[in-house]
Amino acid sequence: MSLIFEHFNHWVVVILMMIGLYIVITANNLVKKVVGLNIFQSAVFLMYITMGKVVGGTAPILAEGVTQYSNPLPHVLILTAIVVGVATTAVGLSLVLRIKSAYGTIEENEFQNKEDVI
Amino acid sequence: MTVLIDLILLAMLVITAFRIIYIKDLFSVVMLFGIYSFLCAALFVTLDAVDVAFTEASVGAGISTVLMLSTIAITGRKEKLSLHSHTFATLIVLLTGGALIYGTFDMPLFGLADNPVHEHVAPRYIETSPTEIGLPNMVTSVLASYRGFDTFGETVVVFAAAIGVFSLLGVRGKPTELLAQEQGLTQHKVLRVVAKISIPLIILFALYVQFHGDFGPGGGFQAGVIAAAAFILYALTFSLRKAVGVVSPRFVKYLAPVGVLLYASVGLVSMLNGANFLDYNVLAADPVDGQHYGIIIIELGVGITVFSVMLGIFYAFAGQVEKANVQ
Amino acid sequence: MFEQHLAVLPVLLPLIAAPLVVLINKPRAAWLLSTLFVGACVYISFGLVSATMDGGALRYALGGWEPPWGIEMRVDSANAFVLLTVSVIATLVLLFAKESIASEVAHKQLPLFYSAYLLCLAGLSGILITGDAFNLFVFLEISSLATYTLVSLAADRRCLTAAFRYLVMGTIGATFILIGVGMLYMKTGTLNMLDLAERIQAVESHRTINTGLAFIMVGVSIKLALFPLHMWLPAAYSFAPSAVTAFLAGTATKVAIYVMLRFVFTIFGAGYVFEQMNMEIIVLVLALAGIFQCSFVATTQSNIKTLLAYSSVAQVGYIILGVSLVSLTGLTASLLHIFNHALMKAALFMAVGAVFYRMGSVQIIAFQGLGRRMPWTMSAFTIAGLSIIGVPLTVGFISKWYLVTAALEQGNWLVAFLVLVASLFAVVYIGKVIEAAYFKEPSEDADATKIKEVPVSMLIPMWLLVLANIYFGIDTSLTVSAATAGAEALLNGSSLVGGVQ
Amino acid sequence: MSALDYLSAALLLLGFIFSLSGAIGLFRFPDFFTRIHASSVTDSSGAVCIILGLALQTNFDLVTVKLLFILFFLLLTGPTGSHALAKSARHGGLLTIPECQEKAKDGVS
Repeated sequence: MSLIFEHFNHWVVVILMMIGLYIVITANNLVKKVVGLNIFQSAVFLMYITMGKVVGGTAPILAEGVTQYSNPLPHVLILTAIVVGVATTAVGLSLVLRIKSAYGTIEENEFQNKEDVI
Repeated sequence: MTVLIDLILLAMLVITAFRIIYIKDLFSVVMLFGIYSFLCAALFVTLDAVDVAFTEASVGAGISTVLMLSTIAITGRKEKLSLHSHTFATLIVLLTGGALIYGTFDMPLFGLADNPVHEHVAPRYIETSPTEIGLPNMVTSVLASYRGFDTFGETVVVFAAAIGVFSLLGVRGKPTELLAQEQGLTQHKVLRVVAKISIPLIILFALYVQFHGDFGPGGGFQAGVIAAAAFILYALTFSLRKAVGVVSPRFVKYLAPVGVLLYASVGLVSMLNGANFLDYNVLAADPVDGQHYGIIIIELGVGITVFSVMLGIFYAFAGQVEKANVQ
Repeated sequence: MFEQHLAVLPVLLPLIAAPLVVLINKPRAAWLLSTLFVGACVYISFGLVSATMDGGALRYALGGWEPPWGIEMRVDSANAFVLLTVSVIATLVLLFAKESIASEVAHKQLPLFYSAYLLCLAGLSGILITGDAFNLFVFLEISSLATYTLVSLAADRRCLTAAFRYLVMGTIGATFILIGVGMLYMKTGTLNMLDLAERIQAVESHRTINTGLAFIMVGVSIKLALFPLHMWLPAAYSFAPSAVTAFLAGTATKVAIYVMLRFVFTIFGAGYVFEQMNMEIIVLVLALAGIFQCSFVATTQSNIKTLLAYSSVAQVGYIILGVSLVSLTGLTASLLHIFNHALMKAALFMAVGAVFYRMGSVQIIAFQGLGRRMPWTMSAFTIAGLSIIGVPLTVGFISKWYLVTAALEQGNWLVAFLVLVASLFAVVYIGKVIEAAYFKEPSEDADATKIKEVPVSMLIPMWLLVLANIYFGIDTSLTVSAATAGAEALLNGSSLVGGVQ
Repeated sequence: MSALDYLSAALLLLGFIFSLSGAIGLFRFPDFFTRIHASSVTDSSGAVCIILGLALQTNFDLVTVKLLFILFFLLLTGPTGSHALAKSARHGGLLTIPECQEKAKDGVS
């Protein structure tokens, strides 16, 4: 029983990652693909933050009377990763907009037919 | 008790994400994604990552959602039927998921203080950073000093995104070239009054977050996003034309590299003083003072770049929406 | 002062130049500034190669924080060698790009192009020299974002879908690497590569480490376009602006291969990856499958850029094949081929770019009769093509020689035989182009009077690469000794801990 | 537990009830306007109760002030948001249920 609770976070993270990946692969619409990528990445962020948590600890900001802090390093890494994520999202969505104006559609099955077979 | 909250939030996350798979209405998808981000942020708070929660809320639920909404405003809000092979996707997902689950059985248990993660590198940050760097917020210390080069890279990533978006969508022209069409929510008197009250407050809050990040949650990145959000709100309620009149896209385009250069210049000054790149100890006679100066300046650099890039990206997207509306 | 900062300058110079270029906002000045900074990178890389030749390593603690608390840059003979390759290619492509890009990208966007180019170079150099696993991810994303931008700048609308596909695949790959690094961090508590290597040995239960290894290998394989995860590459290379293709073909996949080498040999240890996990069999099979499948597809293409792109995937297969042999000779062959393939592919793509500059097309029909009209370009293409095939007196021969030797060393006759057979495919696809250029009459609709040789500024970098192809094919002492030093550095990862200067 | 604690608990409970009823209303009410009515009114009152309840739990220092700031901001933005939403819906041509019925009747006759 304790195994379930101790690993619950990890498993949920895995499920979320897989949902994100599934959306990326199956989505026909490019915007939805970007949403899927974001879900996938957020799940990874959750994995990092989960490992930084110490039960009974507090946020890593120095305070009187606190001896146990959670680990600040994963927080720093994920701050960086979130920024990377939004940067990718912005570039991806601008590509979607350009694709829309160039092809008139952002549904994958529709524009792939017009494209030369690579 | 926190475990219970944790479990409920996780369950809600899964439900939200699962729902997104099946919904074909993109507007709902984007809204659910915003909710997903907020849930993530709430979860980060329960996991003690307040800085991360702050960023996730402002970026994931804020900027990303706004960008996605402006995209679907142009591309339409319906996803058509998917023709992809779902068995292939299911196979890949099961394979990857299986590998991950296999990996989890060996993972250190959740939240124990003697996990390897907490033992090797992290104790130094927790124990000595308040004296070495002199800041109570350890996240800021690690972010800006110990791993300052990562943060420099992060600022450059934001800048790279701006280069990408500007070259793809173009930087908006001068205000005079714009279409005369008056946009904005002229009908919404209440909204405009409230926006007028809250915009100065938001900017004030951004400044607080910028300069108080050493002591509490916050820092250049969050502050930049919040400040950009104030101008985005202005553009949405009072028309893009007016917002462009206040902060022009050209100005934004030239401001973005300035932040990166400001960050780099701190490192170069360290080099001139004979130390390694981004070594703040040599910036003042007393190393702790030097750390403080260095961190304030680099956070300012981050704030400037993030603010200008986020606003610039919004202008680029909003310009596209405007163009689409005219056609 | 200069000496002291040698190890960080290859990243720092382009990172500072990129925002300056945007501020200047004048195409000519932007080009000049970029070339100056990138040229300086070449000079520094030479310095790094000579400083690490004796098997030592340069370490540079950023922010003055000693690792593993801070981030360190770490240059040994392996990454110095790849770094030199990357910066040389970057400089030559930049010289080539001045005319070529001006004809393919809108004038207003040129400063943004140069900025993205510099960011890409900075990202690639950062990946090469960083000694921190997470920092590697950050630089990976810098280079990736810049690459998506570069690919999408072409005039052909298909570059947009290619860039988007690349973005999706690239982001998944990078996120996989992030997952893997997270798992390593979870078990060891550190992110510094050397520190990781030491502490992984001490981990007793291996499941999480195994999963981390699997995710990192898959993520990197997407980035380096290992068969069957290569599907983004042909599209991206075919529709990107010519200069960008030349640059990416010479650098991006090479850097990704280096990342794989670094993770396998330095962090996990060859013994763990290959003896305990038996990865070499999977990698060997995939490499051979990639060589044959993509070489075959290349022979069927009529778009020459696509043809060369598939050839690139096949050549990646050769490099990975060398790694999978897990021997000093095999690894030397891989490193040599990283350098040599960069020389030949950049030259080939430049030649194709030159044809595009004059003809506005890269279909095989456009090449007909060009042997007489663009003699310099086509002879450059021919020599570089011979190099791809592996004709003696070119660098291609040297790579293949070492690869076959490595295979024979282990008594692996089959692999050696297959490598030679695969070269026949190269004869077919390169021969196709040469035949069109020299033995066919120009197609009638091409206006013969307009077609003439491209400007000298495009020919010079192209011919420098071609001459390098021949020079290093005859005098191999420099490249082979650098590659051997690099291979030794990778194989004896642990001994380097002591060998710090 | 002091009197303040009891007061705080009562406020928190009240806030909980408000929020819950809002959520139920969101599901049970028939159309957009009634639903936004349910959610916006209870949201604001629930937020007031919860934040006041939380404020009573603090030591009346900076945290209390911050909570009050949050309350001020919520009171400013929450109703405005619902108002803008409802107004946009109205401008977009969304009708209430009685109006729909009337229209249907007109159409028949």
